[in-house]
Amino acid sequence: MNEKKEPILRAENITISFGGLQALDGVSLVIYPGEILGIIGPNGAGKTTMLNIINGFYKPDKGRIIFEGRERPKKMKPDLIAAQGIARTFQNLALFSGMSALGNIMVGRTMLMHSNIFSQGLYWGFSQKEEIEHRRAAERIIDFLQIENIRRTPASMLPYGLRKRVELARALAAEPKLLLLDEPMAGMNLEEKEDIARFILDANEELGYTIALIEHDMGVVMDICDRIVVLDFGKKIAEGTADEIKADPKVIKAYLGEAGG
Amino acid sequence: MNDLPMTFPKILIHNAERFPPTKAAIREKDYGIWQSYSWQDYLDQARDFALGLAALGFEKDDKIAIIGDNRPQLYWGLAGCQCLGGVPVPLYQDAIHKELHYIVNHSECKFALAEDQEQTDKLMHLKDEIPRLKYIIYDDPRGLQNYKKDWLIAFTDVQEMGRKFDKENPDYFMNAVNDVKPDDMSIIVYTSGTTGNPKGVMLTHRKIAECSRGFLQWDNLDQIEEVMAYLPMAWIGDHIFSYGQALCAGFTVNCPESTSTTVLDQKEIGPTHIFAPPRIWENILTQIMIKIEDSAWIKRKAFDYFMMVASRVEKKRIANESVPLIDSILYRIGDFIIYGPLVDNLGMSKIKVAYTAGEAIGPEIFEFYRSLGINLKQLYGMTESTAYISMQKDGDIDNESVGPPAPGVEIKISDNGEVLYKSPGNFIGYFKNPEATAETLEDGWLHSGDAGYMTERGHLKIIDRAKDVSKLNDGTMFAPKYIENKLKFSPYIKESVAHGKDRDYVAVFIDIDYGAVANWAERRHIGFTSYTDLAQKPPVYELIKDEILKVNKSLSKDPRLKNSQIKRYLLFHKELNPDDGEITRTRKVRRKFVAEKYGKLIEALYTPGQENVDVEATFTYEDGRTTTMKANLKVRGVETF
Amino acid sequence: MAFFFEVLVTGLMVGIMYSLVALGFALIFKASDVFNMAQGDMSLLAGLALVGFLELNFPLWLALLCTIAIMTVLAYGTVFIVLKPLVARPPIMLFMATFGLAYMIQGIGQSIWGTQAKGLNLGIPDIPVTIGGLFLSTFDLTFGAVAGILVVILVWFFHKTRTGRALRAVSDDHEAALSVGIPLLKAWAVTWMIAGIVAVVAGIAWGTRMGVQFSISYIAYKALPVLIIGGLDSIMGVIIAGLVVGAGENLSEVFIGPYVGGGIQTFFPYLIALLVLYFKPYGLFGKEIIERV
Amino acid sequence: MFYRECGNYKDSYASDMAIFPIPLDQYGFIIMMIFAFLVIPLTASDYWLSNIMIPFYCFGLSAIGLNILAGYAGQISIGHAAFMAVGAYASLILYGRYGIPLIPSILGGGLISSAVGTIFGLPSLRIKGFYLAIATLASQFIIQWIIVHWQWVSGGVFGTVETPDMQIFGLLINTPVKKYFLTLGWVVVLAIVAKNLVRGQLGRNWQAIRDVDYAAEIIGVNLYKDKLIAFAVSTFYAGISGSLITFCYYGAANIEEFHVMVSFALLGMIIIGGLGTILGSFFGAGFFVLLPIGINQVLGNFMAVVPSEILSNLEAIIFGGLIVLFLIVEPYGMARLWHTIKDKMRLWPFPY
Repeated sequence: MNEKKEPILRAENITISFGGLQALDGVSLVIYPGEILGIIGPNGAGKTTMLNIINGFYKPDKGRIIFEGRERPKKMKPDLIAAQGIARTFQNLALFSGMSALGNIMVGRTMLMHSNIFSQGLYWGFSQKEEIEHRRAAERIIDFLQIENIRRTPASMLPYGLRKRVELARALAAEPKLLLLDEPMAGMNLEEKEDIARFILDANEELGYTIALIEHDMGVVMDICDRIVVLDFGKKIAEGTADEIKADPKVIKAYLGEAGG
Repeated sequence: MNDLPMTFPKILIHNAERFPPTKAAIREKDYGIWQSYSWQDYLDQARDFALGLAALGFEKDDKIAIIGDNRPQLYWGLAGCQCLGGVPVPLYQDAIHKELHYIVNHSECKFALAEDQEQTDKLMHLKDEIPRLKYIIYDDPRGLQNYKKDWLIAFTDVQEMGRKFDKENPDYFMNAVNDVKPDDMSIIVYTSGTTGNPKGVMLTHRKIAECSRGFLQWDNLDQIEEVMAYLPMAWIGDHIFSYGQALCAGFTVNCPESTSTTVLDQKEIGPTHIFAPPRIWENILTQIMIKIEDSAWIKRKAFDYFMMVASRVEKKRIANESVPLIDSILYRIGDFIIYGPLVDNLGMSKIKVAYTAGEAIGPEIFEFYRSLGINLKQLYGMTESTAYISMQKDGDIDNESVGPPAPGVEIKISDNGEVLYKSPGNFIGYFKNPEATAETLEDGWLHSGDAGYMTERGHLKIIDRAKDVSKLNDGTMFAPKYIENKLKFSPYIKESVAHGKDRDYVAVFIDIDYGAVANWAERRHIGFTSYTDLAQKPPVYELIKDEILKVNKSLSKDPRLKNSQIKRYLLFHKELNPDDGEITRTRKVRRKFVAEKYGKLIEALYTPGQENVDVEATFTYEDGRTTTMKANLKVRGVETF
Repeated sequence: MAFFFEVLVTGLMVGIMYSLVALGFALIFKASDVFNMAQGDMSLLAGLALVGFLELNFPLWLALLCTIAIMTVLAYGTVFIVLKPLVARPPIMLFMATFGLAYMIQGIGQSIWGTQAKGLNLGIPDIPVTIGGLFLSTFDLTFGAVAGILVVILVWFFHKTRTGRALRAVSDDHEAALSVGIPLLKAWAVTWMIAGIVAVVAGIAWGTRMGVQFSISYIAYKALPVLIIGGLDSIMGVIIAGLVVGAGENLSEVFIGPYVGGGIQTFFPYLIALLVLYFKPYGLFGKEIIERV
Repeated sequence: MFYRECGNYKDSYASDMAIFPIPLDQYGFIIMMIFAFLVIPLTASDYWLSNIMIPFYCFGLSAIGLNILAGYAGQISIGHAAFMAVGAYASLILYGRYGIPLIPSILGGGLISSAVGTIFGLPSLRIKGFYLAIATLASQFIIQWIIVHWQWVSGGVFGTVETPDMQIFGLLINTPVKKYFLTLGWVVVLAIVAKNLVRGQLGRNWQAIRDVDYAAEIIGVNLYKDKLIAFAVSTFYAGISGSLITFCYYGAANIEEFHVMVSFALLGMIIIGGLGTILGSFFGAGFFVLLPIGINQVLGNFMAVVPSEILSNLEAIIFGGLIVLFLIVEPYGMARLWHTIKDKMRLWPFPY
């Protein structure tokens, strides 16, 4: 059913290399609005690189990104790309450790806030009104992810699982049109994984977020993703629903190959 | 007094009229701050919900089951249903399927109001089994968006229907409210009962209003009070306290953000009035002890010393004797250094009056709180009497009694020592259970089932459940609850079951307090894997033995109880659990059940020389699944004095 | 034209000495990721100590030896007392710690040997000589030579000796070095000691030229731009940058200075550094760090 | 032990997000203000007012500026004294040479310093860490050189400009008490503004840049803009501070008072006081100003007059030693210690 919709993001023929290492080689993928897209593949397949290109942290050597029907200029800065509505979480946590969970989430809303420095310095009128309005929004996310009891806890003091959750909260706080999650469940136990999977599904179904995620846990990916893209050695080797992927001989080979050596 | 409204819908309307919109009727910590609702909001919310129910076909005398944590929406739902002359049936939120099934079926509920997905799921299972249950209404829509059923409706949607219904039938609401009479049934509270199926206690608007007002007058409480609503709505205590008293006085009820933040939330609010069962007071005490144990040496010593001073001062105060100057100076210092900050951290520094009710509290625990300067008092009441029988009066407190009869209450002691009473709150009867009603209510006198007597000061003293009090073989009186409560003063003991009826001596099962003992063990580098493992560690046995010795010492001082000192004990392999039927949801021990289930263990306690006993136990999970485990328990002796 | 070359060569001679100080920075940075703000003060301490020992009528060789001993104690003390507790902390904290260290070295050195400027005369004549038609100072030449030799020795040490290679291994990858059994802190201490010896030479060179006094610690500020132009972690880069800065500074002072009021050598190196950084954020020879997320 | 927080609930975000959400802290602040505005001017001697309180406030202000840049935004600067100099000279020129009223002149000094600071902040767009730290050192030397060599600025004699008499609406600011109030007024207002900035969106963005710059950028923080604003705000504070210290304490703008060692001292202050806190800036400044007096007092018991040589060396050793000690034991300085004590007091007698 998704095929009929216009994709929210279209990455065409993305190629990038780092010092001779071909990280991605002519990969194209599309993300449709409202779906959860899973990106899987063996280690070093270029999954994180793909996310880094989608949100502009890396600039591709070749290829182009079309977001909401407009081609992205070559040298667009990441914060402007974020402003277009792409948010993400990181594989190796990148929380602002000197701030509380709430502070982190409020940073997520930075693009939506507009009061100027003078107003902020006085903390008066528009600035205060804006702070309160965005605090309210941040609290909805806190409520959504059930992290009420840690909102004042410094991020550096949080246990791993909660850090991941706060990072998800920070990304959600930006109210992105496209949410990129880089291994949101890495290093979690089964229960925590179930929680996060639940939150991702809720974010998708209840709040209507479009999500692309990288995840190693096949079970989870198959369960929650509408479509799956498989990368291997910087190339896309398969794309389709969970069932199609499971049956794809190339995928099986890539995974068995990895397991075998 | 007579011109005061006597039905809760009227009281609510009265409140909305007499209080300004700036006065908070109910607050809930939500989204990080306290969201306040005025009495007008309370009324509007209840009214919209009521009319929504009407639109769905709710009629007078229909029952609605209410299940969930304390949330404004559930109180609004309760009030709304009463506006239509309906009868709410509050349920324990941790009840398992079997219990829910029984109550929802027995009470003939057509509607159910659930807090969230968890409770909705439970009710949805019932829906298939109980065809009478027509609609399930939920408050928190989280996770429910995929449950597309036309009989499953959101609270706000019901209210929306209500607003629409109101436009079409503008007079409906007031007509319905006027139709509700003071002597109409206002609620059915199911008592868990230590034996058999729960029984539905039917109470009326008048009874609840009169008892609530009686309480308020007793302690001069009024609209400025702040209370925390965190006890189960299905407990009569919460209904009187967070609903009856709140509406009658117009004071503010505060709902915590979540169960895990209750303590913090209480600290923020600083309630002026607390009503809690002994279990809560015991838990807080345990928490205090653990934390003090963890604190620096100097603080520990200061705590110990000043608690000693406080206890000395409190003994004088209770006896209405003057406190020696030096002690009163020391108490002031202690108040600044220890009691003041400690009470403040517990969120209890604004308390005018606190009650312990529902069960007997250990005298040591009671004294502990009073010595800190918290005005804790005992109250004796039952669901059948709208919790209104007797309570202590300021300036006339003692550890052991539950105070003089409340105004309008008559108490007499039957020939076999059972407490009988006539209270304005006496119930109309058990719902659909005339036999039980007849058994309990004779000529207007209610059988409490408790053994007790009136002291010289005119206070009622409760010894134990009448049927539990018995004698040892040597004729010594044996009151198990009394001994158990003494044991529970120890932070390491969570629950205990004393045995001794028709035996030579007293022996006990002990349920360790896992948190406190685990903390103790970690401090001593004792490794353990589970509750069972921890409970069976020899050092833990030694630890508990010391606690029992303290109890024996205290028992030895009372000539009547000297012989009921504890001789043997064993540490239980699991926590007593209402899901396993060993204790009730209000945490009263079901003695008969325990005696039957663990007969083998009891025998071991009374078999001289037996040091070990095997046990096989079934656990029940929340979802009703069960599992079996085996353990080998040690049995040990204790010295007596 | 000869004048130009005179200025150039003089500049290069000074530049070598800049390289020397900058080398002290680079060595420590390469080994421990610590940017040592106390490098200048180490030179000051060395100069003060040397003069102090000479004043006690120690023979030169003994005075030198004692000074080096002091620098060794300082190196070990710094590494095992100050840096050890900070090992896992962010580099910026270590940076700031060296800055506290600078204050301490300064205070202790001056407490012991006083704050007055003292002459240091090692008997090297400062007379102009003519070489190939250029007028040059023997003094500059001598120290240029000494510094040059020291630089060569250091490069040889780090590339050809076992210890040197081990030290480099530590700097390239702390964990790998640990896993092959090189004790991290010991390696750091050796590096700090070497940096201390470099500081001794720099202290002598500058002390002889302008007297041993507080302002010696400022030569560190001369070395800083050298360091960033060369790239913090490149030894060769630092040497080349030192020469470039020395020459550029001298040339600009002589040829541009008069037009703007003189004294531009105080900041001219920084201008070059800013310019370089604008185009090469990690210096001319520094390793670029690719960020991964 | 002293905290009683029971019953302090917040039913609006405005009260929850106030500067002092805990009542006792509010009272503490009020008491402090009464102390600063009434008790000190009434009781302190002229020596204390002019030689201790005024420099303490001025260095505190400067430290706030540096703390915003280094402690909050994570951009180390070792050229901060130079911006104090810019502020000092600029306001003197505005006031003395162009006859602009005093308050606007001081403000102008801050703004000009801010403009210069923003220019020197430009390298932060490309470089970070030590490279940036050294680049900021460039500002120190370049500004120093310009002030000394550009006769229009310095008047030509060793970079020294005398301050003329100070007047506000005809009121002559000539006594220590008046100067004290002039300084205090600026400091209180700017400290509150700083507190507001760091707890608002800008402050959060700065901390985000400090903690993980790439994540900040990817979540939508405009690194360039916010770093430059940090430089602008920070050097504005330095400028005002330089101007005040010149008008009210030194009495003449002298380039030697804004030496690179002062930049270092400022950095030391924020480390000892507490990186990333406004309060800590004052702790650090107070410590720095009081240290020589403290040493004097202690040594004064043993010798009649403490030689300035010993004094300055001992000062350096203690100052340096404390920087190292704090970094090892409490990297977030006295302010963190203060908070730890406060938290202990709030939880007393419980440990957690």
